[in-house]
Amino acid sequence: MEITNEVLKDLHYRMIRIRFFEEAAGKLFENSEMPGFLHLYVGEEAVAAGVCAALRPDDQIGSTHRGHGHLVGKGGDLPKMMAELMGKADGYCNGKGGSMHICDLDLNMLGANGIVGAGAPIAVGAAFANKYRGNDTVAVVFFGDGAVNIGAFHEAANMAAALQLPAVFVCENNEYGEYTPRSKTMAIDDVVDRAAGYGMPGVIVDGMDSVAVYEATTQAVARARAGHGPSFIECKTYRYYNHHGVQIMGFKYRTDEEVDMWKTRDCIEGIERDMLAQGVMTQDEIDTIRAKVQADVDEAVEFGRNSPFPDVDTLMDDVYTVAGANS
Amino acid sequence: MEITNEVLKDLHYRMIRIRFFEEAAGKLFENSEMPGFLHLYVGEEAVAAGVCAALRPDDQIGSTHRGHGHLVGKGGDLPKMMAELMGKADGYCNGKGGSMHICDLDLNMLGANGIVGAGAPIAVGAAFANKYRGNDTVAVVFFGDGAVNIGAFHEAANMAAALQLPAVFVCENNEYGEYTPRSKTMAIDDVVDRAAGYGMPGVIVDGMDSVAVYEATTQAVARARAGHGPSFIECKTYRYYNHHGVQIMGFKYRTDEEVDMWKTRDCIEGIERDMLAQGVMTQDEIDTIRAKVQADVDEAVEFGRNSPFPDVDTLMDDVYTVAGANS
Amino acid sequence: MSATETELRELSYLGAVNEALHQIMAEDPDVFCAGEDVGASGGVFGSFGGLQKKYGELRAVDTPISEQAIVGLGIGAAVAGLRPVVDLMFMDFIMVAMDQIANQAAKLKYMFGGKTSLPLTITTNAGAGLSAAAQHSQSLESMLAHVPGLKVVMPSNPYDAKGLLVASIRDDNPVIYAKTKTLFGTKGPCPEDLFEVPLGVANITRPGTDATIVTYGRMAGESLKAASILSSEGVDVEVIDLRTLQPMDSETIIASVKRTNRCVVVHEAVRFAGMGAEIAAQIQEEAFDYLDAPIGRVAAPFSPVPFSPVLEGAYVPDAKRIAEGVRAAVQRG
Amino acid sequence: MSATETELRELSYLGAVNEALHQIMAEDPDVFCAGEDVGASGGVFGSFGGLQKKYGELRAVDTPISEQAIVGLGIGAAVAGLRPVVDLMFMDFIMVAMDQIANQAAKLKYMFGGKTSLPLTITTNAGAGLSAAAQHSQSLESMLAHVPGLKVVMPSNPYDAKGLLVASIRDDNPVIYAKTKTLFGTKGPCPEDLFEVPLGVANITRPGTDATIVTYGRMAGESLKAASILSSEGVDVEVIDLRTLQPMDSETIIASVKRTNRCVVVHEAVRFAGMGAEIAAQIQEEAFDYLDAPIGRVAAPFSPVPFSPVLEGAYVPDAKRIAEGVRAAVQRG
Ligand SMILES: Cc1ncc(C[n+]2csc(CCOP(=O)(O)OP(=O)(O)O)c2C)c(N)n1
Ligand SMILES: Cc1ncc(C[n+]2csc(CCOP(=O)(O)OP(=O)(O)O)c2C)c(N)n1
Ligand SMILES: [Mg+2]
Ligand SMILES: [Mg+2]
Repeated sequence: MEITNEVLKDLHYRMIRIRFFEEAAGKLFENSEMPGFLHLYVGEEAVAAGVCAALRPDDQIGSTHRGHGHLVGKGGDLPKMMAELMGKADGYCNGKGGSMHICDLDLNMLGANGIVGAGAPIAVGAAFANKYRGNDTVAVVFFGDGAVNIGAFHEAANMAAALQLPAVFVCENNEYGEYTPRSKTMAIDDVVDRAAGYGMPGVIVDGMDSVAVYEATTQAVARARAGHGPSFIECKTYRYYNHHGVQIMGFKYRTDEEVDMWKTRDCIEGIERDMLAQGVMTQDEIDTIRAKVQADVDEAVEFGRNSPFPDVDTLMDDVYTVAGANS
Repeated sequence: MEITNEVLKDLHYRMIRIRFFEEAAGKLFENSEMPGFLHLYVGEEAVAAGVCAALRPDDQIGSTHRGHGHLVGKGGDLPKMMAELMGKADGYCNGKGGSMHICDLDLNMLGANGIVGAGAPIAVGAAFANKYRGNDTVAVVFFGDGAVNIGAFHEAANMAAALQLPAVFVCENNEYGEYTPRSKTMAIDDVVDRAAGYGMPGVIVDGMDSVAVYEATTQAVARARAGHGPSFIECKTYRYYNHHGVQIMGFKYRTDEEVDMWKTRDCIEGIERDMLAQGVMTQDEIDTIRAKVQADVDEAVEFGRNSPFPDVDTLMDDVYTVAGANS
Repeated sequence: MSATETELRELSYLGAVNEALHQIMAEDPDVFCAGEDVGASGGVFGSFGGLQKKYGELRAVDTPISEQAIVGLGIGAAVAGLRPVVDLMFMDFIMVAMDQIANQAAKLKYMFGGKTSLPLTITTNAGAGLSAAAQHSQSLESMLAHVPGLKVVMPSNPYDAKGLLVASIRDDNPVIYAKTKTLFGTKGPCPEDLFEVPLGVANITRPGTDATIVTYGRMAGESLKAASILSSEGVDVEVIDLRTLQPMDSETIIASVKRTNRCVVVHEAVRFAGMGAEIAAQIQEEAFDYLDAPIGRVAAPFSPVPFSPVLEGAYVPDAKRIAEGVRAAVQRG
Repeated sequence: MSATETELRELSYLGAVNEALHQIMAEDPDVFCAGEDVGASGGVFGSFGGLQKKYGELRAVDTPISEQAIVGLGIGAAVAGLRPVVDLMFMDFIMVAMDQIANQAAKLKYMFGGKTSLPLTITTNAGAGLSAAAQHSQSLESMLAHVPGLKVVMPSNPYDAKGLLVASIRDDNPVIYAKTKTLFGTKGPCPEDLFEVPLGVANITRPGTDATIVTYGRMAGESLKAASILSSEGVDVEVIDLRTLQPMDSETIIASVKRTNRCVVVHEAVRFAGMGAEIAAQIQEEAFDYLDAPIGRVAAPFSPVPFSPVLEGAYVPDAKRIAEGVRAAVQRG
């Protein structure tokens, strides 16, 4: 598969957009400007970027508790995201959802989800709608290595296979569920070993390499569009920060060596090295893009800061859709 | 593996005990002497018999909605069973449980279960208790091909593998879940294809052949006893009667040819043919056993008929265990 | 019901449900049904009969035994703009899919700041009376009515069964539509055309002056029977069939109790923390000065549903016990 | 609490829970803990801290993310004679395992005709206040208290947190033991030795004559604050901390209301079909002639829990709103 320069630049852009957004969110969180739980995507950017770059705008993505990366990857609006994470009125969800429920249905990002595995059946429902309508839209299901052990994931994967739905299952295997290593919760070497049991093709890709993720996704999506049913992609990746927040947990469940080893394989450094080597971008061009994205993120932070808290009178809005007044 | 004459006779005895019990229950049901839902095991006797013959009394079995065969196979008391199915006071559960909740904890049969798949996590809990106590007792989990698609089953299988528990997963694959063929609900050829995904060894056996089931179970149980964790056995089998009741559903979801084909492979006829050919039993001996079991079943029916309905005053008994008054 | 209904043809409760599905699927191509045995076999109780034959495998879908994924299928399809009807065979099985129902379907709209509607109907079958024991006989409506974002509907007769199902499917919110198993065969008048019984509007099925019975589902019929018994004793009872538990038509209840000054709530579910508790709490809040007696509750005792017909018969409330409950309220000074 | 307790050392709510686990595991080799992150890391909130180090991997088990199998593990082990403590990190996640809890654990004994006991404790964490949004902030106790066979416990202070946990683990029935997240750091007197606070016995935390507040969990403290506010206005409020919702200590409630003649029920859960409904219904049933005002309810409004601190603050009841509720009851003629 030929990877054009445009694709490389696109992947790079998506990744730094996620990285800078997440770093800024982490700072706000540590600075107590952001309430609640925050599950940062830093380290895993190649997955969201590689997948989303292979999708069309009408393709849907189902997400997880670690969902900012997915939304940024799909083109999310940074100011609206930042405002939402800060619980502000101008946020994507008017301050009602926060980090764990951030969504943009116009971008076909079906929402982060606070319940592990619960996003999978919902994304499969979107895949069903695509098949029902006879269009060639595809739904991608993101989930962690821990989520693979929960019933909802299993039912969703089997449902997609049984009904031959246009879905792609993307496992973000970062080898931990919170503070518990995968070896304690599974007796298999690779998560993808489960794919055959659903009757889906499955591949392992380097989840620190956005190009590899992009290629695998492109193939899986083509298969789904052609009506040949779902596939499974296991991305071996790693989160740099803690399960939630930045460095807030006392219990040391990973060695420094392990974290450092993964950082040497950083997805952004990697693609920048490759692009420089191949002459796709110059260091100046990279710096310019970085500066622009950083400015966008800074602006998003300011937007979030300046946005008012929601009016208390909105508390009871949107519990139900009122007939004739559907938003 | 050498199969002794005693084992053959034992398997045969367990199977006719199940068959005659179930045929009698079916008649009572059609005769409106038995209330509620009745899921008959007829046709699948080789599975319960083959598994239970390979177990020790202290080994536990977890069961399903189609649980009579499992309890009879484990040595269940026929009069108490029949009384329970008829809702009588002398039944196993004092008339409170009926067909879908019949159990004998003294025989380590942990109860039929009305919720598909829900028995699996419970049986895995029993397996955990065995490991916890450091004994070499094994828990067997029975489930249907339909149950493999429900979350509870999946979580239980993975839990057993992750914690390396002494469990054996026995799938009774009769190719239907109620009126829906397996091909509509799974995209795999054999249910056992899921075993590898849990990190368990898996085998397919002829579920109409009690010897084959016995051999596979013996191996899996030995593995579990030795502390090497769970295994998966797929038994290809068939139910002769309808999903529930005997012939009560109007919708024809299986062809007569299919049913007849499976009946030519009947597990009881098969073992009798083999035993006669090998000189293990004479026709007279077989007839004597059959007559004895039929007499036992008839007696159970009479016991059930003569047992009184439970006293209405017992309605609120046993909702809770009262301290000091634990039964 | 209006006077003209005496001219309507009779239909069974289950027939009314099936007719509603056929007609609404003909009208709206975005409506589809999915669930275990919903397709080829037409559903274990027959309510989906004929749909797959008429509308094909994509509009009457046989699914795996996967209650969570069945509800999720409905949620995702609804967010994508379809109008799914997904089936959970027994109300007890709602427990298996409770996360998708209570944490997902009910909350998505709110968590998303209103940015979606969720036109999802979940059909199921409630109640005891078939000797189906503790896991196939429950009435769990109070759990569901406690969840903001859900609507909960329990029709008591063929007319309502049809009209409420149409309204549920056309509603833009997740609705739990719970039929009562023991009512499947009961017949009653029901229009042939597609019509709605609006959600949230109770039905005074018998006007009366001496006491109010508030009820729904199977107990609506038993309560009318109790009202006749009491009528022969000179007690004139008003019977309110709620039809919808969430939203609840509190106005109709309160107005009635302000007239009759006495009230008994009747349901098949367990009494403790059942709907009767909420209804009683509301009445004493809103009509405290009108009450001549405590609001009574006739409901199931605090135990799982027993299997044996004898025990089950003692477990489920009936006209006799309802009449006793009303007598206690009426006789109180 | 007795007078001697002033001499007790102070312990945090979470510390009390952890101490109870350490001590009961030392005492009874059949007790073990299992759940996500329960082992090596000591639980996400630390309540299982140090157990695996002391008792090993089989007695403080790290499990997969599999709430159904976690509860099932507890059920099977309990039937086999052990005394499991299984953890579901957030009360919201109970929805994921609701079948195992409500259809299995709660009903097994009854369905089996009494032939087993089920000494299972399910620990979890309830309540809003951490900006954790709609799926990590719920108080779902009324759903659980509606299920025959379950017991439901919600401690409000370190003393009760320890004593009720010990009683829950020693109880032969399935018990849902729900801590309140916002109370974790609060300190209070707590004995060092192993002791029980019996299940089903309410605690009158403040005697009073003018009105009764019935409450539990986080709202127990807020209610005491409200009582001080009201005291300065000359209103003397009695506060009852239920501690256990199932079984409920109705006697203590009724006796109190018969003395004070006015009552407000306070909880963090949504009002509609919440515990307040059951409590109000019982009081008007049992103390109708003693009531001088309707029983009030102060509870969350009918919406999911919002994320933004401002909205969440308006959502969760506090001392001010409780005081208003009591004033309304007291001022009524
Ligand atoms: C049903 C459920 N159980 C537990 C949790 C708590 N929890 C949140 S994230 C998480 C770990 C998820 O691990 P994984 O799926 O690997 O995703 P990762 O965090 O590694 O991206 C857990 C246990 C939850 N949110 N939902
Ligand atoms: C959670 C749940 N969903 C649906 C049902 C209804 N039901 C009872 S048995 C059954 C089919 C089970 O199929 P399988 O597991 O293959 O077992 P078999 O009946 O073939 O022995 C279904 C769908 C149920 N009891 N529980
Ligand atoms: Mg992970
Ligand atoms: Mg089957």
